[in-house]
Amino acid sequence: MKFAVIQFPGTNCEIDTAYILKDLLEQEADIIWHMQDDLSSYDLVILPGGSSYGDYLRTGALAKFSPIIEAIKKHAEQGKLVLGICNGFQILTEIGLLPGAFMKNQNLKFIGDDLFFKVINNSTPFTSSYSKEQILKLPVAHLEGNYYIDSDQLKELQAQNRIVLRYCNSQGLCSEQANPNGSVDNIAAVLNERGNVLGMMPHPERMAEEILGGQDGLGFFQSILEYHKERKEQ
Amino acid sequence: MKFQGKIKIKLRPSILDPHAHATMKVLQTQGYSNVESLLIGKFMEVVVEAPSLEEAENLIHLLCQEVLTNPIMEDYELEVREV
Amino acid sequence: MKFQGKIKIKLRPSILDPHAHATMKVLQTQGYSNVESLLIGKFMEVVVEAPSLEEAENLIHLLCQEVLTNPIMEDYELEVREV
Amino acid sequence: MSKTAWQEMGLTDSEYARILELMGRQPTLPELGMFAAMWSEHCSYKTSKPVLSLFPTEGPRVLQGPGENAGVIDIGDNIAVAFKVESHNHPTAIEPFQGAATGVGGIIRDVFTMGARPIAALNSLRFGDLKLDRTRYLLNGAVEGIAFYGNTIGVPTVAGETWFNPSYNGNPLVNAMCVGIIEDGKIFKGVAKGKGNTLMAVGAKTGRDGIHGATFASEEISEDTESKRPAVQVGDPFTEKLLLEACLELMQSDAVVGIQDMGAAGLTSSSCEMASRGESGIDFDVTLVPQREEGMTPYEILLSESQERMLVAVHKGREDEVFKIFEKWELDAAIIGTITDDNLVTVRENGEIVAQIPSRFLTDEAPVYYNEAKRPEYLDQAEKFDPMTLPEPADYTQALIKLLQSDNICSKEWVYRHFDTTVGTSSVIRPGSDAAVLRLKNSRKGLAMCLDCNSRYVYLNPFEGGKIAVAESARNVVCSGAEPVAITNCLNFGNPDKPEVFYTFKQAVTGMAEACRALDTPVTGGNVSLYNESPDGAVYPTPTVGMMGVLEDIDQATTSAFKNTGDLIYLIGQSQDELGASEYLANAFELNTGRVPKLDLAKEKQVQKTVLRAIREKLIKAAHDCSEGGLAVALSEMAVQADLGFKVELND
Repeated sequence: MKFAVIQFPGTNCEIDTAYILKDLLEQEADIIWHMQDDLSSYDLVILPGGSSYGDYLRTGALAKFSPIIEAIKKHAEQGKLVLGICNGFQILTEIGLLPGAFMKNQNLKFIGDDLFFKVINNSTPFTSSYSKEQILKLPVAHLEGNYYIDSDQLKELQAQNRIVLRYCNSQGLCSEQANPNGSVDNIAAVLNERGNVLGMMPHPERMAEEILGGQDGLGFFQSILEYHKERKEQ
Repeated sequence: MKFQGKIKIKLRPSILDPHAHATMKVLQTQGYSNVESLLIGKFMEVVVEAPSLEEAENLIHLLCQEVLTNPIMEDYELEVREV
Repeated sequence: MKFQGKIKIKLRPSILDPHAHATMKVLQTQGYSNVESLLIGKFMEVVVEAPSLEEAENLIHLLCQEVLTNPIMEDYELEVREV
Repeated sequence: MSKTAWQEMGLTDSEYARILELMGRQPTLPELGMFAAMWSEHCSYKTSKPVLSLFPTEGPRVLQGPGENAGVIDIGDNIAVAFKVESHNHPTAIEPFQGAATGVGGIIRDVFTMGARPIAALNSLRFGDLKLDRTRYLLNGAVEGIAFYGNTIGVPTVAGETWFNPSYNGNPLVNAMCVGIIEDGKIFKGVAKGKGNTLMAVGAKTGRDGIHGATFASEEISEDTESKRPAVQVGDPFTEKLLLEACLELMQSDAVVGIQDMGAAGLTSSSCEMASRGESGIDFDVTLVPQREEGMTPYEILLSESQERMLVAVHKGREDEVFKIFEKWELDAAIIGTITDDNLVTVRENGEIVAQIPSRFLTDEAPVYYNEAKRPEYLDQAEKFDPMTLPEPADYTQALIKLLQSDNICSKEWVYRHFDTTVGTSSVIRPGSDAAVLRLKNSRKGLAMCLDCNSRYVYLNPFEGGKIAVAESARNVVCSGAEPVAITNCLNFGNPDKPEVFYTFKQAVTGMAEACRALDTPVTGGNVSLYNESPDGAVYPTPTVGMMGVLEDIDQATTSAFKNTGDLIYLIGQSQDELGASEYLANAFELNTGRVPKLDLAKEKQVQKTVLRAIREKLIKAAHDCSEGGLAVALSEMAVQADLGFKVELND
């Protein structure tokens, strides 16, 4: 499987993500500079975490002009998989591939910590190797993680089962106290209507090895590989 | 000709602004009990080159929708005048 | 009586604004070459209870210096009127 | 030349007389500014140099010792580690967010200018009484500034300390440390040599921010400093991320002769130091330096401390490679001059010479002062104080709880939770244990690091306190499974012209040097920050120590948390009745006094070697050093981190 890991000026998790794909999972992965405009030879596009353009003006706001954006949109329109992690998720909302918008965390402070997440939808190309309602422990590192969506769109997401992860406590309760940043309905990961574009706030690439504290994040990558294997067999 | 656009950007009314909310709490703890409400937004001043006032307005509106604001959560007001 | 204060906050001269700088660079390289300058600041609208216009102005100036602005980095303009 | 001109810049009358003697004429305004910046304590170490010579700086692993932008050590497997700590105390006291943020930005530049990719940042934060609004304002600003810079540029903040004491009320200390790795053996130096080679200014544009930064850092903070406030330096981590990647990409080729970041005293210190190290001259025109503001004078351009800028000496004919790389990263790059062999620093404005000074006048000829030292009286009272005269606590449990809840001992998660501690996927041990441990992607080895100091000990016994500062940081690294190998340090002291302060400074450095020799941890560089005083007096003498440790195998990484029920607890080393200068006395009786515990360096070395061997042979699952709060706090911390309990008997 061939992965494209997009690098905008200011992205800083592209090396970490490529490391998991190449060194851990022995997959083909290229880091693509934002000025390129062709992704046709790639199976999956990852927009990794970081601070594209310094998160200046609004997180992800300045990335929408890069030539690579059209190629990402075309990739998604062809039904291929797109995964946005943290800053990548913010960019996907700014370019309209995912609904909603991000504001500063409610306490106005950056949060760098391991938090608990409940798998709400495990029948997606990104989460099939997890069990339903499974509780994951994954690192977060963001200042603008306060996900906003209006009430109509929220009902739509709930009805179409497009909320993939929600912030919860260690017992799996998606309570107000377990909400670290004020996101509507504790939303932490969202799928597009077609089901091939996922945006998630936690960093799975930082929790894929026991030595770093656990492998709860590995499942996202394994699910993608599984999905790709099945499609190739058809 | 040169035109200056003054843009006022506010969060849409239905959205709780974390910045204003936190600042109101600080005002209360500092003893400013006679402050009833606070609204915080961004303002921008942009200078553009354009053949006419109307085209300057169109250009700045485009800038607002494309980059300077996020229509999902922000509203904006624009005033343009020649400089 | 109730008074509304409109506050415009800008960075002091010769202090670098990385946000405006980065935004300008993107605009100019991505086809908006007719944008000449961009200034980004904050604006605030505060409603206070005060016996007179003059006292309302004094109160809001105090709020600005103590809480709402960072005098080391920012200058501000204030307009107060009765609501 | 109005008399106050050179005094305004921080030069003494005798120093000005020396300048006249050297130059044989009156200096121009830009020349005077260059002398004032280069002869400030911050750049010349004129008062501290005689004392710094006490430090051991050589060792089998040391590839680059003091005198360059950062120290470099060899840790085997063809990997070198660049690291250094620097202070940004005075800017933080004026504008905490930008002051602390630019401190992080500056130290990261010092590391990647050596050719190393930054992999970790650490910070030591010392603030006044937490009950004061001013302290909370400064601390909140500093933490947010450090978080903003480090998180945005993508360097994980993995360790450090936060400590509170009234002596820092008027003058907080913010020491920032950075660690980077070089994997291709190529170390770059801040040197300009080779007649005809090109001098280029790259990175951000130059503005009027921070002019007088260097001389400003060498003055006490007083009422009139408020008025002399220079335009605040603003940090731009996004531009620095581009600068970091552009420089590392440029350093893959051999186009670069030498490179240095523009830190304190900006273009002046970088150009003069590079020329002086290269034993060559440089000739540049300030109008060619990319500028962000109109009408800047040569003086302002020479002394501006705008951030995120580097000075590069490039081989003749290789300039296009620099332009191509910096264009890709959307950064400015401009040829501003050439290297000469006349050992002169020649500064032009549109071709016309505005300053011309032999580079050694600015570096080697900087004055050196041998200050008078006088033992402060308070040390004798402290020695005599007998803690046994104090009442025993009525309720030992309450006494322990009070200690555990105190600002200095409680968990600092409320600080480090605002930092990104995991970017880089290398953080094996994150903040909260004795030291941070990072894995290396191309080696089984690991790196341990910490940054701390017990400044109360140094205040009450500078010599013993200095020894303990090094020994305790070595202990922290050993408890994490690593062998201590080298240190950097930031010597934060008061006004050295006061004999008592200079005595404390000299004694502390002497003690540190002795411990460095005994524990085989040479000093590879660091920073001196003097004049840390405010109207109500000097800060506690604070030599923060940044210790580097190497793990043979990353699997030997050990945290201080207890692991399993039923495990046995061993106390290694003898306990003495040494309650003097303890956190307990300060916490329970608000007493900052008493005899500082004596440290036997030979025994310390033995304990550390034994514990490290036991960890490497898998006999030890958790290790923690007894520091502030003593045994009771150490055991409690090990238990709290593991959600476990412990049972111990204290027989006499």
